[in-house]
Amino acid sequence: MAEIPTNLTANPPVNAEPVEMLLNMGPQHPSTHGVFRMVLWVDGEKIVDVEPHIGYLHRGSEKLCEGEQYHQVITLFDRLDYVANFNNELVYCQAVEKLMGLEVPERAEYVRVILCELNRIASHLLYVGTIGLDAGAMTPTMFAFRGRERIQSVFEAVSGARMMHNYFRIGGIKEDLPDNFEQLIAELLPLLREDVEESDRILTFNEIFLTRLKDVGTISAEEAIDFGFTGPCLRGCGIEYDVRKAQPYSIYDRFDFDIPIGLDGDCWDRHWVRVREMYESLKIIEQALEQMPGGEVVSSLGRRLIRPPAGEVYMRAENPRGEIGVHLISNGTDRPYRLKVRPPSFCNLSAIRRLLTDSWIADSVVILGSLDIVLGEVDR
Amino acid sequence: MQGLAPLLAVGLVDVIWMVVSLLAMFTGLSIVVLSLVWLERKALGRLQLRLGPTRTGLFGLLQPVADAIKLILKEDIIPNSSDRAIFWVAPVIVALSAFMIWVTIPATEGLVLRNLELGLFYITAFAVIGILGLVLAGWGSANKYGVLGGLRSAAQLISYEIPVIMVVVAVGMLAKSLDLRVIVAAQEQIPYVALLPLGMVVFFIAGLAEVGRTPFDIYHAESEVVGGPFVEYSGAHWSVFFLAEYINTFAIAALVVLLFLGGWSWPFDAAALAWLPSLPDIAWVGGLLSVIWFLLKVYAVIFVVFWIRGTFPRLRIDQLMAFAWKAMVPLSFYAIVITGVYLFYDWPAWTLTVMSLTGLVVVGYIVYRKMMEPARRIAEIKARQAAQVAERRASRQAS
Amino acid sequence: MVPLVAFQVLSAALFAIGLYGVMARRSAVLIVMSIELMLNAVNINLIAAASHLDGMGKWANFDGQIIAIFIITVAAAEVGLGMAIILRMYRNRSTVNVDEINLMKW
Amino acid sequence: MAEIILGPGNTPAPSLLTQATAGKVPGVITTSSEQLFGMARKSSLWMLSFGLACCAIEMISTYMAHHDFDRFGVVTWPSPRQSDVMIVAGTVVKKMAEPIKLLYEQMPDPKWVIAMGSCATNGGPYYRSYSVVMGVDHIIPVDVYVPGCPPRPEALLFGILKLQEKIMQDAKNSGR
Amino acid sequence: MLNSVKGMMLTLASTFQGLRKPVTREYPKAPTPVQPRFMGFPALTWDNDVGEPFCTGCMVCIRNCPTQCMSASMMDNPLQQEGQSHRRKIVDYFEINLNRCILCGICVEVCNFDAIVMSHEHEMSTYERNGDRVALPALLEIGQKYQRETNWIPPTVLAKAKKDAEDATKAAEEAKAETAAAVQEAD
Amino acid sequence: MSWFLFIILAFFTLAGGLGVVVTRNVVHAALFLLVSLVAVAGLYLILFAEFLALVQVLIYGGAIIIVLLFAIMLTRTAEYPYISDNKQWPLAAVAAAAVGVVLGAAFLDSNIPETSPNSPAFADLANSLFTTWAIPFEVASLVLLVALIGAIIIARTGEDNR
Amino acid sequence: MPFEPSIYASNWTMVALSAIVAVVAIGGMFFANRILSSRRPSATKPSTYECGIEPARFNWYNINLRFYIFAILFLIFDVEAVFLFPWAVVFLEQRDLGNSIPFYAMVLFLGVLFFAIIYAWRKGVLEWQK
Amino acid sequence: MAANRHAAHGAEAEEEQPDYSVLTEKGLQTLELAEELFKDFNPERGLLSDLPQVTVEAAGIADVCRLAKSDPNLGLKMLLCLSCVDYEESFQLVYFLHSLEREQTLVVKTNLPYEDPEVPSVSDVWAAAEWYEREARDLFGVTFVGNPDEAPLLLYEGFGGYPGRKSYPFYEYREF
Ligand code: SF4
Ligand code: SF4
Ligand code: SF4
Repeated sequence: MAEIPTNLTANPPVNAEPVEMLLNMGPQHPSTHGVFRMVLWVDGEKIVDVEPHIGYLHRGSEKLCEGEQYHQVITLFDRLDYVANFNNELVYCQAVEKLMGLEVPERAEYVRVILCELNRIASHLLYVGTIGLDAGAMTPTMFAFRGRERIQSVFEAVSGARMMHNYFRIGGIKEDLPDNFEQLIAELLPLLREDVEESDRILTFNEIFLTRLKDVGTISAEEAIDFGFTGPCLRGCGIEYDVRKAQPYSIYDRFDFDIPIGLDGDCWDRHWVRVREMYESLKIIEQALEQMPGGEVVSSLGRRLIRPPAGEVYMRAENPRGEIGVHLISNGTDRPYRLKVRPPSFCNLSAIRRLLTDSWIADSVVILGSLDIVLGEVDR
Repeated sequence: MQGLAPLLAVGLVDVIWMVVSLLAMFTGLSIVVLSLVWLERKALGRLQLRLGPTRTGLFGLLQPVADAIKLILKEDIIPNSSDRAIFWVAPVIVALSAFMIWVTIPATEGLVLRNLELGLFYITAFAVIGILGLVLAGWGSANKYGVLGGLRSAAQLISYEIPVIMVVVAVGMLAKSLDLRVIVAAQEQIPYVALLPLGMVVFFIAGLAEVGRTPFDIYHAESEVVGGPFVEYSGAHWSVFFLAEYINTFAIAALVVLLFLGGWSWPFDAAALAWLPSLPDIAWVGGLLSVIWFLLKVYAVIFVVFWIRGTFPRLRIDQLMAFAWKAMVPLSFYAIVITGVYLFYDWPAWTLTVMSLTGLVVVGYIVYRKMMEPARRIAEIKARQAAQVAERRASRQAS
Repeated sequence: MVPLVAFQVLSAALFAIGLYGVMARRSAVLIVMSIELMLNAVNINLIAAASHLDGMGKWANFDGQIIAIFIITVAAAEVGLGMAIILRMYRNRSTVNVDEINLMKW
Repeated sequence: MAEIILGPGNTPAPSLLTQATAGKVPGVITTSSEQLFGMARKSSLWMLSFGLACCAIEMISTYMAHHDFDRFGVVTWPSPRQSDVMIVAGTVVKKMAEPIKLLYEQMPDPKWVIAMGSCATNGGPYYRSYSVVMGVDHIIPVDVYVPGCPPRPEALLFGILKLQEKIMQDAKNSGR
Repeated sequence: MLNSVKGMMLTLASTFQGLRKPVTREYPKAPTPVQPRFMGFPALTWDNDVGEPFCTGCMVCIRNCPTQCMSASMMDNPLQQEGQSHRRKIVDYFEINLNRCILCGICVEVCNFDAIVMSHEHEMSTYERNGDRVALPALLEIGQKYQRETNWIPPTVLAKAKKDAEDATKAAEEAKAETAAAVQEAD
Repeated sequence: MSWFLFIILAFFTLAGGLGVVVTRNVVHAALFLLVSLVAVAGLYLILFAEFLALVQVLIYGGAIIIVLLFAIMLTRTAEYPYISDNKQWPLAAVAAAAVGVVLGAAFLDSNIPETSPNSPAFADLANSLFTTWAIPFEVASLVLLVALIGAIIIARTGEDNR
Repeated sequence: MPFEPSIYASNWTMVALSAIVAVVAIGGMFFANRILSSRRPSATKPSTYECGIEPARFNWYNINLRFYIFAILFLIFDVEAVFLFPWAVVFLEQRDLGNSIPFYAMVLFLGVLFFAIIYAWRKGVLEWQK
Repeated sequence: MAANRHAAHGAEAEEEQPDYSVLTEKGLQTLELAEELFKDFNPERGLLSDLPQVTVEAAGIADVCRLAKSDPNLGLKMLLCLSCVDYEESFQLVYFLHSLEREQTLVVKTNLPYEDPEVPSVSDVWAAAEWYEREARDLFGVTFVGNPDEAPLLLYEGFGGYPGRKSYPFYEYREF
């Protein structure tokens, strides 16, 4: 057998690189958080390269906003980052208010802050649930959603909807809090704290969870800034940047709260920052409830058609996922001329290639989970 | 009297009896599987503060039945890129191995199909065949997730097979037999869990991995490889895998009970039962009681399995393999060595317990340290956080 | 009953099949499989002998079985090593085709 | 981009047995067996885990402890091969239309589709968008439309009940 | 290990809790009560005093709806000619495609006649794409149900009453203050 | 009865073996090998060598086939579906047939006095294995060790080359 | 236990039958599925599932060599188990006969194999890092 | 409309100077620094509500950004947002740069012609820019010379037109 001469040119090249496999994850994949899609080049269990694909939820919101009146745009903003609806409404309303130079009644500001912080908790609870699922644990999800459900029922009592509230108005809020709000929130807060604590206890320091997340998906602070990270993802890298503190909007300068930060910028740090943030949000809510004044909640604007003066404005706020920015251009008509949103998860997600390369296939899932993206906002 | 005769000794009537008993076994196992499915969903439900199935039959008891019927009624798709023969054969191999080991697993003294002298060896030998089925399933469906899952399953299952075999050997040494009935009988006095807790822990953990349950369910992890080797299977084929998985879970639980928890032996002897209103002194009553006792133990073990499933996230493949080869295999070696030494030098029983507990604690501590090692920075983070807070407070007070 | 010679003939046939495989196949993996067939033929022979023949001299009647165990052990080692070599070959040459492997150039 | 197929929803195709015995076996037997099958089908609706947009969050809520889809026997499976129901929860974007169609195709028969939310029903708030499919029924046949934006979990549960009714109705009809 | 054990204890505790008191609400048997403000699908209200809808068909809501899911037309009100009603125009035809409605509540906000409410109806699954195109009679029916269930009082009436009451209290206070002043003066 | 069993098992053994050497799909070849080996285990059973039968299933059916499958997956190339025999296959067939015939004839011709099949007790076998055969037993461990080390070295250097 | 041919025969017949019965039962299930299931074949239905995307080129997946080394390890230890099982049953018997060779032989054997693990460990093949 | 042109064409149409007093001291400083730094690129100062703004030539945008990022005084290490505005006669790209240390944002604007808008890519300055640029290319048809990825980001291959532009119509919804 051995004496048969071989014509090597007819054969595959010597030392041919073993071909990598192309693995497609998404748009329908249980752990791509909606319809994100990534194409992984894997070698064995290692990821060699990643090609992210977004746009499977590109609904053209920015364009649609140009066709809606100012008060109708709020409904579209509700649906951008559909886990943090109040926060989205807030930043939009503030942008228009800034454009119009409108003062918001004190009480309305407090109501807004309380609801936004509740929504932040709800959003982080969803995150805890999904990271649990991604890492393979089901029960934390259930615990987390128990808390979410409680928050949502308070939302329902306040705004009439569980998710798409359309409650904030330009210059105030739609109507005052319901009469039993105090009682509701007094019931809610201890339960919520318990839910947060339980989902924290079962997950954060669990050994397996820790080994899965620690030192995975590490990104340095410089790179994170380069990619435009904001929110918990940036704070996980040890940079203390929070719009609520850095450029306080609304009435955030009146509260005493800390900005949790991580150290290494890995998945676990991001997780930890979020978990701590929930406690901080609870703190803010408690303070806000204490300080809340009475009075009107709708500004003098009333039900008039909103026609801001021509001009341009950029408003930013801290969403659960990071800094959201609204670049609003008005030409004096009743519809925005151009509305551009700076979605936090868009920037956070754009680093996915850098984060995933050279990690395990199994890590891709937790890394993606720890970025906590919401596709509605990424794709708009 | 050796020679041709014995092979002819199995007459037609015997064969028919055997077939009947095997069919009974099959039915029994199917019912067990249904009960397990129900139990799993209910237990997980309660664990997660919800109800689990309630609307199909009383307490949702018919839920697994409905699932089973529906699966049979489901279209069975064979993907056209798959290797048809392998795609067909794989579930059969898995189910075959799952079913065949039950030939020799006794439910009580008399309730066993055939008692093999080499029982434990037989079980290990046929359990290995099942691994093949999973690899072939992944391979045959020619799906990337499937291949990935198949490979993961192979790597995982073969790695955890070693500790299982070793611990089984250790138990065989203690009982001086590979016959499961003898092993149970040897535990009349003390169940082996008291002698060899190490063995029980290793066997249970490796057993979890063998049946691919959380935290070792990486080969069919939904969030990663969307079902792994089973991704392309539908309808009846898929339900065969499902069946096999649950039969295997049950088998592992049963083996834990048989090897370490004293099987069907009661913790108290017959005299303790004397207070009962004069039990009819018939053999089958005692048998029935011991079967019930056995089943109770098995279901308790299975509940622990579900409980673990409800608590833990899953590991990553490299961590899993490292755990198998760096913790489980050395531990199982250690189990054999200490058992051997204990038996050979006739040391008192408690020495074995102490030795095995020592091993367990040492390795457990090392693993704990290793796993918590990345958390070393957590304290640092907290300190940094506190410093920052203090600083901010100070600056605020200053201003 | 089945006489010894039946097993022996069977083993001869299996051996021949394995031999054919070794000679005719081009894929190294398949050659290893064929070698396994040949080893099995030998084992059949050994065990049949152990079972049909009484012990002779210092040989106990089950020594055939013990030798078979050792053969299986060696076969396992052989597969492990052989496959490793084949893999190495594949990594270098991108083929497992023995005809195309010029060992001299390796 | 998507051609319009307006289907009457999905009805299970008759099995070989029903085809073979059509008319030969008393209707009572076929009807009752079909009803049994219908009952099994309706109480074991496994769902393709698949969420598109905001509605998906409410769908997940429906799975969770407060509403507990598991009570109805609804569980999720990640692969279409093992699922019976596809809940299209969210906005169907043109880019996503092809994958949805393919996933639907890959589900084994009998299968059902629930369009959850106004987006999946007819475009909802995005009815003027250039990139949204105005209703998932442009691509695949839909059995039950659950209105709302997003529908409350109760509304989705109600949709499941409606689907169960439909399955039983189909079973009755096919037995005849 | 330690934290794992803690986690297992937590789940065990929750098992017992789950056995005793699961958080699940058994939907068809015991549906979750909706909050009073809950915004279900919009419906039209019925003026019980006069026996006609509040809606005049003025199309304000239709123009403001972000999804354009409503349509309506108005007609002269026959009852007004009979002198029973103060509305000169009344709705003739009204349709909402509830499948499209996104429950935003803008229509309610902009309506000047208290004619439209967000009812508590939310379970409206259908088998057809346009199965929830609801026309006037059905809308009124839903609205009436809502009115019955919540003892609905038109918000303007409510606001007016509130204002009146406030005025009254203010007047009373003033009067009181005056009397007090008078008393003081008298002192 | 035992002839019947023997014929069935022999059939599977040979058919599996033939499958291994003629099939074009390597994975199918592995499956055929599995069939053949399990049938051989059956043959051991009718020879009363139950321990050996189980060893056969454990080692061959389980471990070796898995290793083979792994190797196949590691080396799967585009050529596999078209894998063919080399050109001298008729020659090989003739040679193999000749060897088979000669061996068979030799066996048929031999005249060893045989007893009826008997079985050693498992314990006897075990005792003998660890007393009489203790040295080969130790050597076996060394063989295994060497195989492992060799495999690791070979496979790892192969990896470094990439 | 003395060798009892009839028990032996019935034991292994049972084992063989169990395989046959299992295959038949599974086959019956497949058959029932075949005739009872509702089928609606279509051209795209059997296409390979890949998260809703048409499967991309399928270069055969070359698995990591790690997997292979684990397979070898498994093979070696499996073979070892073959020796362990008989030993487990008899070494005490031999000790009682005054022969401690089996015990020490096995200790040596285990030692050698444990060395194998240590070797693999030191070589880093258990680490999975590239 | 007039207002837009006003904003778009900056100083030429500008009648009254914006009121720089809304800027904080830091903001004013930033503005001056930036003007100084970008003096090769015809900077025009301006104001975006309360943020300092500099308008530069399109061709120099990449260099401007590089300068802005590397300059230790400005330290604008972060690209917050890149938005593209269609003024129907021209496009305007608005870069929001942010410095974390100084907690100060600077807006850099550049105008592009409506026909064949082309601008150097800043994706090698900030990694974040890559996706923003691809998005702007998808929606507005602006070409970014040097952006490594050619594939559409939000839209799919074969989508006709640039939906972000004002000239792209809304979808005409028809109920069916
Ligand atoms: S129907 Fe509403 S909630 Fe549902 S996906 Fe559409 S916009 Fe989101
Ligand atoms: S509901 Fe109100 S706004 Fe709408 S048409 Fe009727 S009266 Fe006008
Ligand atoms: S609630 Fe909103 S979407 Fe629904 S009809 Fe009223 S305005 Fe239209």
